Amino acid sequence: MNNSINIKNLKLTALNHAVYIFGVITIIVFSSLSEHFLTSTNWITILRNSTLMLSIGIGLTFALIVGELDLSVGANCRFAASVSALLMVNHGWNPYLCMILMPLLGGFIGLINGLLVTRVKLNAWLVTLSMKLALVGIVVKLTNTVAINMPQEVLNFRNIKIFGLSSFIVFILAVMILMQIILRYSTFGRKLVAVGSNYAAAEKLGINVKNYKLAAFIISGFFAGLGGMLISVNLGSITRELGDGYEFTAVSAVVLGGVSLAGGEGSVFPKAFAGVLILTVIENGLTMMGADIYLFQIAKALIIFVMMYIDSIKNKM
Amino acid sequence: MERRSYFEAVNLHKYFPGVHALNDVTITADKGSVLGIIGINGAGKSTFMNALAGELAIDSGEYYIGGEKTEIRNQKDSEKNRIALIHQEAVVFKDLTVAENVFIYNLKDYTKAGRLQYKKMYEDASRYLSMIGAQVNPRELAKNITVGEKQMIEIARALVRDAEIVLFDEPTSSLSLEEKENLFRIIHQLKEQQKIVMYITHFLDEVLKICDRTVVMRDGEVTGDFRIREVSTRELITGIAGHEVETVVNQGEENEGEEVLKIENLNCYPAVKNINFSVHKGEILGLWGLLGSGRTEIIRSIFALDKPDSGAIYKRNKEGKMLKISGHKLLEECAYVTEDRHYDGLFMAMPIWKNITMANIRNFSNGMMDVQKEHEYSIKMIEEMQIKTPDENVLVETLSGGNQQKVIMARCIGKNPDVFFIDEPTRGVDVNAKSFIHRKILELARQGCAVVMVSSEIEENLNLCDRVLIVRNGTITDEVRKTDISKQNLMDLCLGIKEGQNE
Amino acid sequence: MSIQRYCAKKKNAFMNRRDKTFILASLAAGAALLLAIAFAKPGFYAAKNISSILIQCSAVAIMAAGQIYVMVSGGIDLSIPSVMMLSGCIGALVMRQTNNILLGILSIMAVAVLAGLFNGFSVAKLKINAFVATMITMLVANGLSLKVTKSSSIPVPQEFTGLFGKYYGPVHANIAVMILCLIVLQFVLTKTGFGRCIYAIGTNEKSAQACGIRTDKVKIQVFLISGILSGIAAIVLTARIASSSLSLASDSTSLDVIAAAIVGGASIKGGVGTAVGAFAGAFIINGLSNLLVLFGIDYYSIQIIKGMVFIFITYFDTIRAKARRA
Amino acid sequence: SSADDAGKETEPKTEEKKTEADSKDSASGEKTEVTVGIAWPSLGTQAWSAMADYLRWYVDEYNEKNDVKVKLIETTAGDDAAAQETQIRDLLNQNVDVVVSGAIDTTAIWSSITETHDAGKKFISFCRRLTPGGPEADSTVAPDTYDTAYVSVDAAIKKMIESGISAEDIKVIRVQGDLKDQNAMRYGEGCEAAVKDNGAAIAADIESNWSVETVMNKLAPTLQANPDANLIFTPNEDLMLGVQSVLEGLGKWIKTGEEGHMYLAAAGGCEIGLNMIQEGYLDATGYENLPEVSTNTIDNAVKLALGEEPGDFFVKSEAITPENIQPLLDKDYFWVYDYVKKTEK
Ligand SMILES: Nc1ncnc2c1ncn2[C@@H]1O[C@H](COP(=O)(O)OP(=O)(O)OP(=O)(O)O)[C@@H](O)[C@H]1O
Ligand SMILES: Nc1ncnc2c1ncn2[C@@H]1O[C@H](COP(=O)(O)OP(=O)(O)OP(=O)(O)O)[C@@H](O)[C@H]1O
Ligand SMILES: [Mg+2]
Ligand SMILES: [Mg+2]
Repeated sequence: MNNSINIKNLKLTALNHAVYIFGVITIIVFSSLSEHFLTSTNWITILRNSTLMLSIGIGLTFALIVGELDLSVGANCRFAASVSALLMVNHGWNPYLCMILMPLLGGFIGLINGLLVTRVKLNAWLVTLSMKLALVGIVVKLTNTVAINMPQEVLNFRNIKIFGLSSFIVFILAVMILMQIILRYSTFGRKLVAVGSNYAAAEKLGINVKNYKLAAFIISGFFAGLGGMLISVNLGSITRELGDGYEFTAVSAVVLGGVSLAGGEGSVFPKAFAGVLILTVIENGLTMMGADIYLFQIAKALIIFVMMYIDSIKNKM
Repeated sequence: MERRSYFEAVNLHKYFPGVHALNDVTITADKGSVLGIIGINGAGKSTFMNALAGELAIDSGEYYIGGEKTEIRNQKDSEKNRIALIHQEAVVFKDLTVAENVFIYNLKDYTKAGRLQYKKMYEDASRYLSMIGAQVNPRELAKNITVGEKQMIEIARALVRDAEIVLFDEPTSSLSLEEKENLFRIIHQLKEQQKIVMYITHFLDEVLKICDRTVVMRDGEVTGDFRIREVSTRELITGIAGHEVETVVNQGEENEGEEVLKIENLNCYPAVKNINFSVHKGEILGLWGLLGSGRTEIIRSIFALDKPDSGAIYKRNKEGKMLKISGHKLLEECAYVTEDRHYDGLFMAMPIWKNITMANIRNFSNGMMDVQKEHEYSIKMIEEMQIKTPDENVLVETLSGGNQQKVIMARCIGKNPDVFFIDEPTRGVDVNAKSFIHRKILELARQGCAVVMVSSEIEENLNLCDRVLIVRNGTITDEVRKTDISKQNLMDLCLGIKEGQNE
Repeated sequence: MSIQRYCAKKKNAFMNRRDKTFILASLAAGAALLLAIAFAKPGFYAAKNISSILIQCSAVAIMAAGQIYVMVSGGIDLSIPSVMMLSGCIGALVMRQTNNILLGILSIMAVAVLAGLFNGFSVAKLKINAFVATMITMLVANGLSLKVTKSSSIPVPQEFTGLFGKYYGPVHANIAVMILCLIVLQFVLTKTGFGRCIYAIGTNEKSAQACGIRTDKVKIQVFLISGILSGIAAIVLTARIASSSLSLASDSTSLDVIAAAIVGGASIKGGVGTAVGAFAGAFIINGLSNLLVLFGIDYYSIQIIKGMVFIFITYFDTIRAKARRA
Repeated sequence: SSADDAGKETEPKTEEKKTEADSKDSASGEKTEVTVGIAWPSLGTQAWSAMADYLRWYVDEYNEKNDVKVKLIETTAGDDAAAQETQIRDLLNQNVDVVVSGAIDTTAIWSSITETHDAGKKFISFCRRLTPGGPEADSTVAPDTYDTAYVSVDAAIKKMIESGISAEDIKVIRVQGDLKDQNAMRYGEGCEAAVKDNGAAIAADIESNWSVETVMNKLAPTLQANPDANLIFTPNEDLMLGVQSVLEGLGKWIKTGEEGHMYLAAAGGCEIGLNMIQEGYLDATGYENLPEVSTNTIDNAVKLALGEEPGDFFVKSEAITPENIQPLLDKDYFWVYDYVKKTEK
């Protein structure tokens, strides 16, 4: 009797950290399957590949914390990046200015989303979905689907190394910590959590719920734009498939990490970060093992499934 | 006009669609006094307090505080006037810590260089919490604390704001005895600090105990104003209900009907341990214990709403055989009134009639739902239960707390079950409805239904139960037969005072 | 003012002046638009064109109806189009191998049912979040379709096309199937006890459980229905275009189906929506595209306009939600 | 019969699109105007929008020079085969003479071809070879993606062998465009054939979904797992940008002829690729003359409408390498530069 309770206790503790445990297991499996997996070069690659999704994931975490989903992040990322890139390449604007413009443009789109959701009181899914359609349409009209190459000034960021990592990787990691501090240790962040964990209550207590929701949408848009900025450094060009389906990848990543879709629960670090990292690791490991390209998706999906299943066991107990 | 009292609300009007919720309400209160506000369900008590708290705006009327005319249109106004409301359902944020919940209004004060000073915040929170005698860890997340502790958060919030006028909306309906005593002590403190306290409740003994004066409301109007020293419970009851209300008592003989339900070795970690009992036909079985003793959890694990670790349930089927039955199946066959109507009771966004028929959809459908029949039935139940509402199409979320409770009772009674589980049958309902519900329960039992009742009101156990099981720390420690049921006995047993009852 | 009158006025207060003007203005604008179209592009109203729109929206409407069932129960199913594609591909393969239509249809339905059960089981029993669970199914279904078709498209036999992809008199088989599905689904959802249970679960799952509704069973059934509808959509679609391939569902179809459901009045939060709404949503989306194409507007501008119109339409929904609350 | 009542109903509809003036004489009934209905799969890539633009420009040019006027009605299906099917029906309802369609699904298009023929109209398959076994298009005009990939990879491998790498040591990483896109798959097949014919081997496949970012994400681990890979093929030049990013990160973005150079082959012949060739990073690309596809399509459409049988037309590809690019540049041979000039105006 007592014994079984102890086991159950142990199980619960384990399950609470299931994602991390599973992440570690995945890493062990991959490293035993490929000697190239557990090398510093590969881990730099993994970090580097995760920057874009990490940026989008940070923003999305804020939207999810207030209990809303932003489906326009992918398109927004592409929009902000393309428009700024066009300005800098075709209209000769200052490249540094345009880099800063990317997150701002993203934030602006977020503002529109947020206003439509909070002020006109529209359904967030449809607003952001419509925004996605509209943004993709606009981008295609503007760029004529031609890839835009970044000027050298932008690419230079790649070569600035800090602790042996490219500057943009360090940058996003620093921003991640900053956002986590804001979420965890600032009035603003705490009120966002309050709004997400009990909307009606927040309204009752006279917290300006609308503005907090609006802010979350702006942040989500801002980080989508920032993702555009990172990819333009990382990739050196803005191409036409950028942003396609990111909303789903990003949602699955942060949910995998433990951010709740229902609002209130979640963190940028470690949760969103862990989710993004695990997803990147899975992708990296599978590629390294040379998984059959036809089965790649299936393998990835099944791994996510197992993880979500383990994670859900604790809800049933 | 000269203002005689420190606080005066004059000629308030508030209309909701189809309801005149406040009709020319004038209420005054003095500093250093406790004002009770009582009345039947849907009288407009909560509406009055919500208006004061700025959560809804009145349509017309005036407020005078300290002789000055003030506007209260929103929460900001209310905060400016130092008014704090402790809600009927505690308003907390489940994903924030207790301390953050307490200081949710003043997080800014704890910010230094954009960063929250948690150390200071936790210290202050413990100070405020210990001031009101609450033993809560300020670092705990609010989703992990009990209902009573949540209420303490709200009270602490009022203290933090240094409120002049403190409003309580049915604070005791989910508090333990200890917590209740504590609350009364706090109210006394507030009174001594020359604050104004207004207090809504359906428990008249509480009114007599802590209030100096009480107003009685009915259908949006103030119909009475009593000085406590000059009034008796009886007068108050007639004041509220408009007529005498009889106390319903189970007069029946101790009967030994056949066993209909048997629970064996039920375990559900951590709250439920080794539960064995059986229920007989026509019997009202009470589960009595302190708040948090795990009574709700026992019922939930019987129905497998919390997945039990081990245990078996047997139920007598139509042929009279005791057969093993799964929790889900049992739940399908019985009726279950849940403890928390918001969380797992009502369908707030649905109209009353759908709520009333939801538990026994099968009775209203033969392939197709018989909507006509549903409406007729709901109207009948609304009349019978005296649910105060314009019509049956009103959304349940607009009903007053007590009326919502009546809707749940109506739903379960309508199912005509052979086993009936009730968790807190009369939480938040007025004297009238309480006696009606009691009568209904008795009637069901007399018809052969086995009733399992969890009630935190000791009178309810005394008056209704044929047998009481004492629950302590998630196990059944004792059984009290009808002849032995007395207030003293139950209290002693649940506290574990009597010898030999401990595990 | 008398109380009665005041209350009566209050009862209508959900529609404030702004909303009222908005509704009137947009009704007027809508009427003017429809009239203008009649002059500018009378072809839009031609029976042929309307029937063409109906044919085109049939598969989306059927899938959106499945989506609405799931959404009413408080979930979401991202996998519908992918399951449609997978079952269509497998069905076509089976038909090519065996030359037996019945076997083909059976295998389409078998795949769809399996996928639906898997979704339902993951959500109801394993308690995996619906968004994630169905996304997993979506990925797996996409991957499997890729695997089984090896990227080629598979023709389906003539008889099959003849059965589900041709006109019967003036009515195309696709339209007939769609209407039949919608009637049945609408009836089940709004008129039966089962439908009531779905709404109950979407409104408050915990309460529904306490009412003795077997929420997990109902949820599995709901996902099963959405799976079956994916299968029906697959039949309709493969018959119409006479082949099965990975292009049955593009990446955006999943969002199209969700958009149709939301435009048709369903809510992500659960508890509202009707099957007929799915049809309305699908029809509006396809009709709009058709109209804009008639005006010679290019695809990407259409996307932009579509986005704006969606937002416009949801505003009606907001007003309706206010009305429901009052 | 369906064609008849389509004609009646759509009478007012004939004044579609473009110029009002043209439509007036079309009512006379003589074949002075050919209406061409085009069902694009989607115009989301530079190649497709370029072909669309060239087609439109060519029509303008054509109408100026010839008595027979061409009128275009365009639709885009957004990569949705079912939408394309209805759109083609819509086009037939608008009484076009010739349907031009870039089939999204080369089997699904059969039913549309049948329908077109039933209506007594002609069908041109644009940029796609249809799946054999069903009704055939009256004419197919397309670049040959198989060929494009073949010549490019072939040129690159030949060059490697020349520089002393033995054929068995050539290990190719093949990037696949989109496994759902049959034209894209044919690039892959072309690459594979060229590799096999030269006795080399494919070391690994990367599925990219046409996404540069995916290439970037997957290439690094693939390279680590296959350290001996020495040739990378991408089925378009945009994807080379992802390759560039990864190679730069590994310090392997080195010009041809220098120590540590990674051999690269692509397909397309657009700006990015041509620049890379000029700079000496890219070893070969297969040049697709897309404007030729467009002009031939219109020519064939008119011929078909007037009752001739023009047959099929496949645009041949050729390999562009650092060695042969300069003379071609001098000749203004590449359409991209022309296109950029035209669209910038
Ligand atoms: N938002 C609302 N919309 C419509 N009617 C409402 C709304 N809120 C309250 N009412 C109605 O106003 C009346 C007064 O409700 P109120 O909550 O003040 O009652 P109460 O006295 O607190 O009752 P209880 O003792 O049951 O809590 C009720 O008839 C209720 O139905
Ligand atoms: N042994 C225990 N260990 C951990 N938590 C417990 C334990 N017993 C009870 N709890 C928690 O305490 C809270 C209060 O318990 P609960 O409401 O079940 O008590 P109860 O006896 O049903 O009281 P009432 O019905 O009067 O509210 C619940 O959140 C429950 O999870
Ligand atoms: Mg109340
Ligand atoms: Mg309880």
